[in-house]
Amino acid sequence: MVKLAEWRGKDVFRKYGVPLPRGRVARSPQEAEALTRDGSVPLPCVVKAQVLAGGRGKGGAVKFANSPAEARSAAEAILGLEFKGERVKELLLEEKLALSKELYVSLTLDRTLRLPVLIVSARGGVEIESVEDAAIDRQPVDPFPGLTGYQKRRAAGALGLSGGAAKSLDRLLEALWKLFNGEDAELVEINPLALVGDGLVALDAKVIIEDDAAFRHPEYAEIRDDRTPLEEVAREKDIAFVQLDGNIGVIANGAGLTMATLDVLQEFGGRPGVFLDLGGTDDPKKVTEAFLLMARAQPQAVFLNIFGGVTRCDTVARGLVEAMRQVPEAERFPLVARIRGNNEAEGVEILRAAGITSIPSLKESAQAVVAAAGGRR
Amino acid sequence: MVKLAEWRGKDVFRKYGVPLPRGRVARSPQEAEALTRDGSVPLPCVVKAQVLAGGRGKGGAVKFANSPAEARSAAEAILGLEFKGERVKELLLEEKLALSKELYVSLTLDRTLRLPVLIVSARGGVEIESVEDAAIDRQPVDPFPGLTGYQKRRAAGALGLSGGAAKSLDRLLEALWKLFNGEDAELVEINPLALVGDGLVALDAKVIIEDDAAFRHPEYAEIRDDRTPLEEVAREKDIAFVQLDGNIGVIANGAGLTMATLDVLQEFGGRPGVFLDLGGTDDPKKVTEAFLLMARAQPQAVFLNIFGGVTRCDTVARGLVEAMRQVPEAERFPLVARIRGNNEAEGVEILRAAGITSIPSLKESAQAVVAAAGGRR
Amino acid sequence: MSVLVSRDTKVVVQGITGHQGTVHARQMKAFGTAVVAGVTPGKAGTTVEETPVFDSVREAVEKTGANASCIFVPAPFAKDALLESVDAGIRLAVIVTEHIPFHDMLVMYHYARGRGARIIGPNCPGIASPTGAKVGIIPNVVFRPGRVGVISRSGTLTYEIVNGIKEHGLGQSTCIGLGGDPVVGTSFVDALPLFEKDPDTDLLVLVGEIGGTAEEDAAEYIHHHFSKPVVAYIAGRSAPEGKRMGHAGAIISRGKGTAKTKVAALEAAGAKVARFPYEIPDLVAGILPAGSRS
Amino acid sequence: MSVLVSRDTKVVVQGITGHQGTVHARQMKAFGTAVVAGVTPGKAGTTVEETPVFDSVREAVEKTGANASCIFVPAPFAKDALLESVDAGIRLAVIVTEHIPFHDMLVMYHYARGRGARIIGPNCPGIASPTGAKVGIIPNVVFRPGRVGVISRSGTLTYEIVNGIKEHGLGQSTCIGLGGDPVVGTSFVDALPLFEKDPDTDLLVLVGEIGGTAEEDAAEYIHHHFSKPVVAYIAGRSAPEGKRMGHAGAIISRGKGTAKTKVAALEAAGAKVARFPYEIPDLVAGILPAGSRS
Repeated sequence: MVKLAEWRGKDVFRKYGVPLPRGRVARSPQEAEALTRDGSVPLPCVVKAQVLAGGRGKGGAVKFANSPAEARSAAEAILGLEFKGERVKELLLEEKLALSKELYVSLTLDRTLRLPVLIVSARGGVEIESVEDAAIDRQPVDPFPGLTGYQKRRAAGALGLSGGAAKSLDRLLEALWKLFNGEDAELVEINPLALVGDGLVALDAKVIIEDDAAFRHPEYAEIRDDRTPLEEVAREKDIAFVQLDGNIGVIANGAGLTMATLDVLQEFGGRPGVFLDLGGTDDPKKVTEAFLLMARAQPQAVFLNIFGGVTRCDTVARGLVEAMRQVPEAERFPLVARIRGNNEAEGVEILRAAGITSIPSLKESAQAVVAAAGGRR
Repeated sequence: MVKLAEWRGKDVFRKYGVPLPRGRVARSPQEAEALTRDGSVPLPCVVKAQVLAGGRGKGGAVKFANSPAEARSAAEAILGLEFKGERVKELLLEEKLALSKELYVSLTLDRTLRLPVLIVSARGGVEIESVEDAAIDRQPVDPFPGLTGYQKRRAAGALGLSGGAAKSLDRLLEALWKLFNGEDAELVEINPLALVGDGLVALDAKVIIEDDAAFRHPEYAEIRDDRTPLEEVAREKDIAFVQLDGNIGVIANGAGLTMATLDVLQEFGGRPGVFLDLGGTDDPKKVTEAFLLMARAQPQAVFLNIFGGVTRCDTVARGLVEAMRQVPEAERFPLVARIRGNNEAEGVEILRAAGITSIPSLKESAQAVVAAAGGRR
Repeated sequence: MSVLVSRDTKVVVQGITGHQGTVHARQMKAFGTAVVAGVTPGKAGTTVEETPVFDSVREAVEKTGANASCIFVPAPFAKDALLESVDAGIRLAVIVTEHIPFHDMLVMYHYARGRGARIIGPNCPGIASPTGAKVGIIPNVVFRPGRVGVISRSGTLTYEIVNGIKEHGLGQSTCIGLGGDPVVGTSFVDALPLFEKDPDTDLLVLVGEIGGTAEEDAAEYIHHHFSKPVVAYIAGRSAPEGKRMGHAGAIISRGKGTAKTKVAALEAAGAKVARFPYEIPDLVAGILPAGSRS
Repeated sequence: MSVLVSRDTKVVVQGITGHQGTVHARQMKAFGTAVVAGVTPGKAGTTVEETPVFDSVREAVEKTGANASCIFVPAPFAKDALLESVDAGIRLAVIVTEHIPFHDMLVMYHYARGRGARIIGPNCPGIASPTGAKVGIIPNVVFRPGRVGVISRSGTLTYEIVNGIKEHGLGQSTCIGLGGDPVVGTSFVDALPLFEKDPDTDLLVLVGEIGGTAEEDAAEYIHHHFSKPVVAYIAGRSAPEGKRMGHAGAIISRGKGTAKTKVAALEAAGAKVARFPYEIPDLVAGILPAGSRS
């Protein structure tokens, strides 16, 4: 999932013709001052931290400026802030518009209906979760034939728009629908969407692009969420890797089994730290790499829980044995293994030959690893 | 139905990225010579009459030229020719390509399936009707999801293309599909589609745009089939008007009833000349205009056959009476009227008051008008 | 009983505030049809001759229980109107509007079909049953209850023929004017099974035209699946061969589409084919069992 | 009898010449499934371990009578592969491929549905019935004929649980791994009626995960329409709350989607909910009528 920062989202909006305030990105107070001084950004303007988290306004990450000097000092105040875990490195400066209404519009997926859904509310400018259902209008949109005229009319009605403003909404919704499909978006959200005169202007932009569609969108390849160095290595090797604050490393295959493993560990008082989903592989090298990665995270004990399907037990056993050979003395960790399923007998035998016992019961193996990590927390 | 001349069709092709030979339009021998002399059209080239009818090659409307002088004399020979009723006013000069195959590709509507159909044949360069069914591959294409990859693969197989040529076909078919939909085409046809090296080039272009979609395509408003002056007047007044070579004018409402009327007239030896379909109207003025138009075509007798639905009998009667008042003495014609259906009694009474008798029987009224026009041919 | 429409049919007229919509809503009511609502965006709360007008079909359906739609909106907006009615749960939509681009109609047809909704038309006179209801614009005066079904690609020619049946002392069960556009929601082949299983229809009159292959397809269907007597008429026997739609069109129709091929196909399927419209009533009367004259 | 697959299932493997395709075609055959054809464009005329390979699904269906497809082709081509199989008349397609963009899956789902075809998956282990056939990749070793149905959003966790049922001396009627992608061809709610009417299933095990509202929807369905006992398990009770998909996602799920809401909904619907996978076999054994153990 590629979440675009506001200014990047607005670049995409621009491509599809969504009306925007005039604005520019600044990465230093000097730049903020210069952009307002030379008229690139009209005054008065708003200075917004480019972070992915919501609630910037309340959090002091949005300020107003009436002069280049004010723009500079606003930039100084915001740049470098740590906002909900993100460091502010970029600002968006935009003209402040005289608006008469703040609305909400989004397109996202309804998994139950298996349809995109258009969500609008006349109560924009606030967190939409806080708005009661009755004030929110949702319409599923069929990919064939796409957003229809009557759906746009209904949205206009729900937003209390008519005349020129309704026409402006028609164009905006058509643009969002094209964007949602053309960019393989999971979410396109405008909050607030401002009514300025009888035209609509997107004051904010939230765009999330689906990762699975990356092959169609090389343009988003460079924009990624922040990752820890280990997470980055894992990503390169196509291993799902998550770091929590516990002390037990978990290597499993498949998201469901990984989650179930964490559930069981927790039941017995274990604290999962790193967990790592091998996915489906029958390459012992990938298994070895997973263990080497795990070793670098320095867990107090490691739980290998594999149910062999595509990933066969003998493959895992071979990869594990090779990893144990490669892990430096200093990084060694206690290991509890449980390998079941396809080629279980071969895998168990390979481990046994290397001095590792596979415990077939999930319950018993989980208890063993909690003990190895130092017992209940 | 707007049939585009080859060069106009190729302009549309260019817009969608269909590969074309380099070429230019010439409207005089001088221009033809200049275009080949300055290299705008590479030599050797082909000089093609821009007429809508097929069979230009056999008909002497296509010539080859190896030099500017030859281009000039080819242009002199073709311009001004009358080809299947069309005067040649424009030429398309195009480079002559070294091709290894001539193929056929088209997209049109299959009314029974209610789907567009992709038709391909490896036997291009000849009239496709003359190719046996077994050598023609047809695939219906669903508007949702559109032309699929596997359909393109099948088309490539039917055309005997692989490798780079198959990739070229993929792009070409995608372009034609977009064109077919984007331009509201009834037909997109390339014959021949040439294989040059391992790329495909459209040597001809036949594009027909649907009239009913004119509201989406103002760009085609000026391109119209040749019409007689009377047909042009009728078109402006939204009256369907066809001129044949008989002597009985027919005014009816609805295509089916008009055709049935012609069938009956012919049965009794009449020769329909102008026929004119009022369509649905309840404006007496339109009826009057239709009659005035009919008068200008100078029929020997006129048969008015109306079944009143949207077009009510009293409306028609009023329009007719007014027309009779306005038609100049010199243009008067014998009239047989038959008005049935909605408001029949009122209509019949209005006609009676003006001295016109409505004959309720289709058979008898048809016989009457044939007699009025001078009897059986 | 009748085909598709009945006394339970409740019609919403889309585009009721336009001239045609108003006139034909009135005519449908005069026929005895329950016209329960009209729709014109922006006109909610008004009435047209006592019929309430709504902004959307959804509201009309929710408030009035409308279950059929008659669409008069101009061609550029007809696609949207149809999609709206289907999404509102309407399962029978008669589209009177003419000049709808066939590319739009392709979308409309497949969308409706995928949701179990039937379109009649576009550019058609609609459907009427003297003992049921009328959705469309066929003149009320041509009807008389009876046991003859009529399906036709024509407009006024249908009225002519239906009226001829009435004047001959016979009556109709249900009459459907399918429209003659390149893409129609209901074709002969789609309509035939409805009449096959309609207990009120003893004989079917099929009115075709030159062009396309709908009549040949109908003949094929009749031959294999239709057990009731059929009287047919094909308009355009004397018409000059029209300009074909390029060579591709010829490939699609491959030696079909003329009056000759249609008449031959229908006769081969056992239909009596009239040469002229006025021959139809006699042919019908000659076949119809004496007990089923009305 | 079993659900969706049987001894009459004839599988075409799309992407059979790839590594996964070859391996799992072999496994399906070892299970006893009739794998009658493979498809890889450009490889027509070859065989993969005696299974004939064709250029297109249409050919495969024409020549071998294949009636189910198992799709292994890479994500960028999966949409095309599915559309091809549906157009060739396949009415059950198991899509093993992972990482298919959900926008593609929307097209695939609605296209298949409109033509009466069922998709299982994508990114799923597929379906298997010990007395019927296997279409997919669930390890053969976990099965034993019996009367417990299993539906699951997970992959390996399904194997774990199905295996646990076997090791407890019980057996399965049919097991379906639905896949956990945002858009799946068959959801719990779609699968439940199949097991309700399957005479070979006495009890259903439902394996869910946190995220989405599929389990809450299933609970609703079970409450109103499902008469057989249900044992459920929800993975992810201990997982930290994942990053939500913006605010719009919250609007859609509105207080659903956590392990707590899922467990509560299922319990309210009468299901026994296991806290851990290894509790499932005991719960099943405690409910299952003694006579229906295998």
